[in-house]
Amino acid sequence: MPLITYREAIRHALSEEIERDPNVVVMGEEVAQFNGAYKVTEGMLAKYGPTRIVDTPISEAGFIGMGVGASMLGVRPVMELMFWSFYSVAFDQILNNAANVRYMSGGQINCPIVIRGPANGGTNVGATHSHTPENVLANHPGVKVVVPSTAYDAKGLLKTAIRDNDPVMFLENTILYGEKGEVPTEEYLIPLGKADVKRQGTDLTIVTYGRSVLHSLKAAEILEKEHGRSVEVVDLRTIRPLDIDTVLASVAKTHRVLIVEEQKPFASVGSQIAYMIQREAFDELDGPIHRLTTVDSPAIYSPPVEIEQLPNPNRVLKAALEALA
Amino acid sequence: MPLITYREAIRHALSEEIERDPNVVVMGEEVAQFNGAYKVTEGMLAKYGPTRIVDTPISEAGFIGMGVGASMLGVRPVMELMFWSFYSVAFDQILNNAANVRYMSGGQINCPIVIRGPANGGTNVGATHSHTPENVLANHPGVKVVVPSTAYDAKGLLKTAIRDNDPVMFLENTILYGEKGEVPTEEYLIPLGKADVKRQGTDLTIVTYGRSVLHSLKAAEILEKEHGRSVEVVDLRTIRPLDIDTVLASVAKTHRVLIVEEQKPFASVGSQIAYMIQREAFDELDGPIHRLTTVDSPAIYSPPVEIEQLPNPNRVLKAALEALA
Amino acid sequence: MSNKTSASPTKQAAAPAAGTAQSHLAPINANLTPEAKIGLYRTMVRIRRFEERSLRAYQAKKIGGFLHLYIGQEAVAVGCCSLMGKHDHVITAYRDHGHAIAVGMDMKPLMAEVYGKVTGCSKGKGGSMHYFDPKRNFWGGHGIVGGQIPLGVGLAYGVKYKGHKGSAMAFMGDGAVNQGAVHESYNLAALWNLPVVFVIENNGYSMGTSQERSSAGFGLAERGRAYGMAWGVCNGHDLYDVRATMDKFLTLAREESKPSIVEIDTYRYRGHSVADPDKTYRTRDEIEDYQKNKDPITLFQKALLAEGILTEASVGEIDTEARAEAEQATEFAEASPFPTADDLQKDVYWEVDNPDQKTSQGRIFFDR
Amino acid sequence: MSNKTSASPTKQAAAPAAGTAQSHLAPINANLTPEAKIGLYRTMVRIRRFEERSLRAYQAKKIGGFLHLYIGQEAVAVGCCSLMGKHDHVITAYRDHGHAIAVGMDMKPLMAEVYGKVTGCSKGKGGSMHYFDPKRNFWGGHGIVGGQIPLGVGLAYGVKYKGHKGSAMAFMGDGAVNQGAVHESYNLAALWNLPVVFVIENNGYSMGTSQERSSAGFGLAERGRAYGMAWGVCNGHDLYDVRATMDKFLTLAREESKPSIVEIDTYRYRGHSVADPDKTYRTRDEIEDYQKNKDPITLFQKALLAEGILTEASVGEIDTEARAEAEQATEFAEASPFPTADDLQKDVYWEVDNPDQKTSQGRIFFDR
Ligand SMILES: Cc1ncc(C[n+]2csc(CCOP(=O)(O)OP(=O)(O)O)c2C)c(N)n1
Ligand SMILES: Cc1ncc(C[n+]2csc(CCOP(=O)(O)OP(=O)(O)O)c2C)c(N)n1
Ligand SMILES: [Mg+2]
Ligand SMILES: [Mg+2]
Repeated sequence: MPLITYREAIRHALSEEIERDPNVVVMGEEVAQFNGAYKVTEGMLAKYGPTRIVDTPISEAGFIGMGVGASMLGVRPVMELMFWSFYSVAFDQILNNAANVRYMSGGQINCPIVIRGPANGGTNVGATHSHTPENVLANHPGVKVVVPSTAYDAKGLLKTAIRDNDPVMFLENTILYGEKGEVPTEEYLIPLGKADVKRQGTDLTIVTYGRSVLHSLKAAEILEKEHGRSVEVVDLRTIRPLDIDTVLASVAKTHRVLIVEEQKPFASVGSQIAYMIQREAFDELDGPIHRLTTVDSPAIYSPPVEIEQLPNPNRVLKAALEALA
Repeated sequence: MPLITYREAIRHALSEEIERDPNVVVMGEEVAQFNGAYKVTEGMLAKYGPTRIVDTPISEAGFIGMGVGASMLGVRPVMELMFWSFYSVAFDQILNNAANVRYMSGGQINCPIVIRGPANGGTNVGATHSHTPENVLANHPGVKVVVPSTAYDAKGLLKTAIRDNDPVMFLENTILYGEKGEVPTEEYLIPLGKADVKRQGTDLTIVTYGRSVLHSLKAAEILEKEHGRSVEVVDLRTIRPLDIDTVLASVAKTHRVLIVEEQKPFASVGSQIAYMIQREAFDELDGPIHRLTTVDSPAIYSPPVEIEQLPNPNRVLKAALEALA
Repeated sequence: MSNKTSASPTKQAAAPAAGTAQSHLAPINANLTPEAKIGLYRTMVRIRRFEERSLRAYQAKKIGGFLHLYIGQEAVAVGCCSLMGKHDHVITAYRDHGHAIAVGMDMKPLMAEVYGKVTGCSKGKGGSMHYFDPKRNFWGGHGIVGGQIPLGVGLAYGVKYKGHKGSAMAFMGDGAVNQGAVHESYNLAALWNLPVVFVIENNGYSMGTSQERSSAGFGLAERGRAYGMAWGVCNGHDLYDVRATMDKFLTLAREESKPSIVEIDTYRYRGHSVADPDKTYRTRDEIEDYQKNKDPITLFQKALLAEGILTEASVGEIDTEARAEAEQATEFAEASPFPTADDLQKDVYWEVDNPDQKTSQGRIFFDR
Repeated sequence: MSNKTSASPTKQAAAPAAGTAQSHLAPINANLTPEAKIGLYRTMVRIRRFEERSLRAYQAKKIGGFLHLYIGQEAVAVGCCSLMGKHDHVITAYRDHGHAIAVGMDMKPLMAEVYGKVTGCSKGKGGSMHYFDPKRNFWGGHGIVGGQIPLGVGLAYGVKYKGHKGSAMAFMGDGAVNQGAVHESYNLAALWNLPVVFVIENNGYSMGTSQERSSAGFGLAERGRAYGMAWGVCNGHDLYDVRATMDKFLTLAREESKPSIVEIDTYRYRGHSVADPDKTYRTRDEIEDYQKNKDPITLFQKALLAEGILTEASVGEIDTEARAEAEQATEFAEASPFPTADDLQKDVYWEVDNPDQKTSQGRIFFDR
């Protein structure tokens, strides 16, 4: 299988779906002429033209809302937020309109829209640009939430998301854009709501997603080599729907859990997972569920300190050893 | 002690603080000439004049941001959101500006602003008007979050919030506005971050806040009378800071926990509390932590069904019996 | 700090002033058949009787939440929606009963909806603020002030993308114009030449706040100038004028794919919602002046009587029928069942509602 | 669907056109002492040398995140901030180095900040986008496009509330004008007569998007008309013109408490941020034209040489000093320590930082 980047994988997914379905439109700030702030859409304007690849003004509430409206008529907009952080100005359009309009209309409407872009810290862009809103999004019934960690997952999940008839929030990662992975040339889809056990193990389950998967895998390797401990790494891939069964199956095997996430701790995705595990597998637990999150403060700028603020292999290792203790 | 409504208690707090500190300004849609959409500020324009009680246009991002800016200069705005749900259009101003400006400036600025208004379901106003954003707010370090359940608490906490030098999100409840409680005539303050054990008990701890406290107390009564079970009801009162010690002390006594909240379940305040309890008091637990939330869908309009969607004494009773089983 | 703007007295007329005198001669009106004119009249009467009936139901505590009545504004929705063709779409705010009836919705599901019944147009999930009928190109019914406007631009985008000759009318109140999303929408529509008509139903107040206390500057539609957009104003008490003016701007949308803002002068007789005591911010006299001298139904009735199209008898008949229809709708609503708790998690996700086409796995609802 | 607006070519000049010819005669400029003029010149040079030095540091990978250079726009910040009195406040976006130096901040903490050092003006917590100096009435440095504008209105509100004769200058780019919060701010300021000057630094592009591709209509400042607000445009390559124009609108704010919008024509030589390859959306020729013919430093230098205030020698000296200062700032930054993980949870809450005045209880940080 060819090795391609996470960025290319997303571009391929967008391109294939644009070619497959004339209703698919890619839209956002700088996606066309500038080739994308993070070059995800590079070359696409030249290939597909300005009707399919559309530059917008800096008006996230306006253009996301517009996309939601167009989706009600059957257009399938794939909207890029240059950073997911900018959902702060489009919150109402996403979480009142896209999430609720089906319900409020008694099921008469559906919004086949995808909103995608990077949601992560670690690039020293400070407090306002480093939000990871998957918990906030998933808190709202009506939307689906996807956070892929590899090129393979990103492509297969994005294609599914674009075909999905519900609004899908697709959270990428600027740091992962350059990461390479094996991606088949033939078409494939990955269903939403299916976790992936990225590493098998018996002593500890690490439940994680997004870039934290990579940190967890590195820590798991060290744990095996240097500490002789066998760690299973469950990549959730999708936050809502949530494949809790795969998590519970792993817990039933290891009896110890560490959740690793790039969220701020209070009411994070991890807190929800922790609640569910203890509620549904209480007797399987040999000790409390541990959690490793971003250190609880706004994102710091200072580059070396931001590394320490976020999950990283060292912090995961330390937390795993505590969870195993 | 005189019996006054929750609404009056808030009005008294506002009035006393306006009289005490010339920098306090009350601002929001319809707070002045209309006397408040929910009449919280009734009579205040007449008494304090248009410099202190200020009507705004329907521009939540604009006027909340304006309040944050004014607070940086030492004005102490108390901003009313007619519904907390409307934070959806002011999200960026609240959670990027008010929450982060201190951090991004290295501590040079503080924002002594209070944002207050009702945040609750139960009045058949549908999906867009029934948000309970305390989890979303508390997820963001930099803000404090208060959710009072009684007239007494509302007054004492709001006065503290107005004097607080950090941004405080104060979440009231339209249904509680008419509830009466004993409130002393002499001045008092309640510190943020102090839970209140609203009922003592030994068999089960109900951790709750806001209107759910009332449902929990009713259920506790029935549990005692009809089931002979002794339930302790811990009212968190403040979500951030959080008095986890009082919760843990109660758990150490009862060994069983039910969390009751009006939140949507995914990544709710309750999930955070559950995570913390199992993490810090794992060995005290005789069984999994249970949770009762709003049924996981957008808020329904249909009045009788909305009652079933939200926590109510019956649902609490049922959940408590399960937690006790 | 005073809230007074230096700019304008209440409801400063936006230039160019509405020229209603000749509106009945505009081809869009002159070419109407007598039946069509009676139809327009009837629709206004039906809206009013429906709302009066729903008000009684509210007072009898049959209806929860808010009830925002449209009484006094009927000519706006009826005038605008009477111009709709196959590819013309409508979206509005919470004061949506008039638009719903004007696009042709039946009273029964509308009344059942405010009763919160499963037979309601939104299955009791939306309530008064959230009427929808996509089959009639009616996209709601929205509660967040100004929040529907980007959706309206999206409808126009969809029409254009699909290559249809059509339009979207995005209705809002005078208070909504100060929401940021509305301005973003103006700019997008003007920049991309989207076939949308932004319709401002200026009834003078947003809840208790008069236009002069909420909006700086002179005209509300005139703000379109800032975006190089066409704009106009018209007299919302005069059905003919609404149609004549809107026809112009809808044609601009359909034929040239150009957006515009139209400000329609109107008035609501009732409080903001039924719960609004409506005593603090306007005078009895002001309300009565509108009721006596500018009532859109009375004015159109007079016009049709003068044209010899209506008679005293047919006026009475239409009214009786409308009352009966509202009464039947109420009976239907009363007799209908409520949804049950089992319905709560339906209509949230398309996929859950279409299990045969399900592609996702995993848990999608939590804690039930 | 085309993105092209029918309205205007790139950077359509907003009428009334800038009349720079006489700006040096305006009293606010004519009354300047030679020393003051040299001071203004020096500040522009210092900004440029600071930024060039920071660019080298960025290229040497000493700086993380974004670095948005102001090179080419110096006359705007210097012209505006040179007019500040005790009660005049400034807030801007992420392209904030110029404003920071213009209000009088020292280069050392600025350079240390982009290095992420604890000696930085924001203790390494803010970075390039988040310079702050409240003691000099400089309120940042903000990253969300348009998000700072309501804060700027709030500063004006605070000035007015406290009874001061002052103003707030709220700076934004040409791309920011299409954010909803900006419009809400316009309306609020105009409605309440707040002493704010909205300053649009129109450098022609928001990232790779030209004004004609992002903003419908003609002038950006002219949108003020829609709110009944005063507005103006000026030539941002001419320091005298910036001062003359801004003086007029600042006086309007201070003396009459009236808001205004001023659009300042300017240009950035570098990419949007250092990472921007800057090749797709504008021509080399366009950039060179600005550098050769409209450079604000060169133009002002020429003016002062012509006025006999600067000499070739003093020009060289000022430049040498500015370079040395930037170099020293870099040494200071290099030599300074980074914050530590222990600093992460400082400067989040006032109360945590002032434990002696603590009134809250309970846990305020989680999972540490
Ligand atoms: C964002 C938001 N803010 C506030 C409200 C509360 N609210 C509902 S209607 C209304 C007044 C709107 O007035 P206008 O736009 O003139 O419409 P009208 O009611 O006159 O039809 C207000 C303030 C809301 N629903 N949404
Ligand atoms: C709400 C929001 N959307 C998008 C961005 C990403 N972004 C940062 S700067 C910028 C361009 C702004 O251009 P302009 O306002 O003209 O200012 P300039 O960079 O030219 O100084 C964009 C799109 C952002 N920071 N915030
Ligand atoms: Mg109105
Ligand atoms: Mg620009």
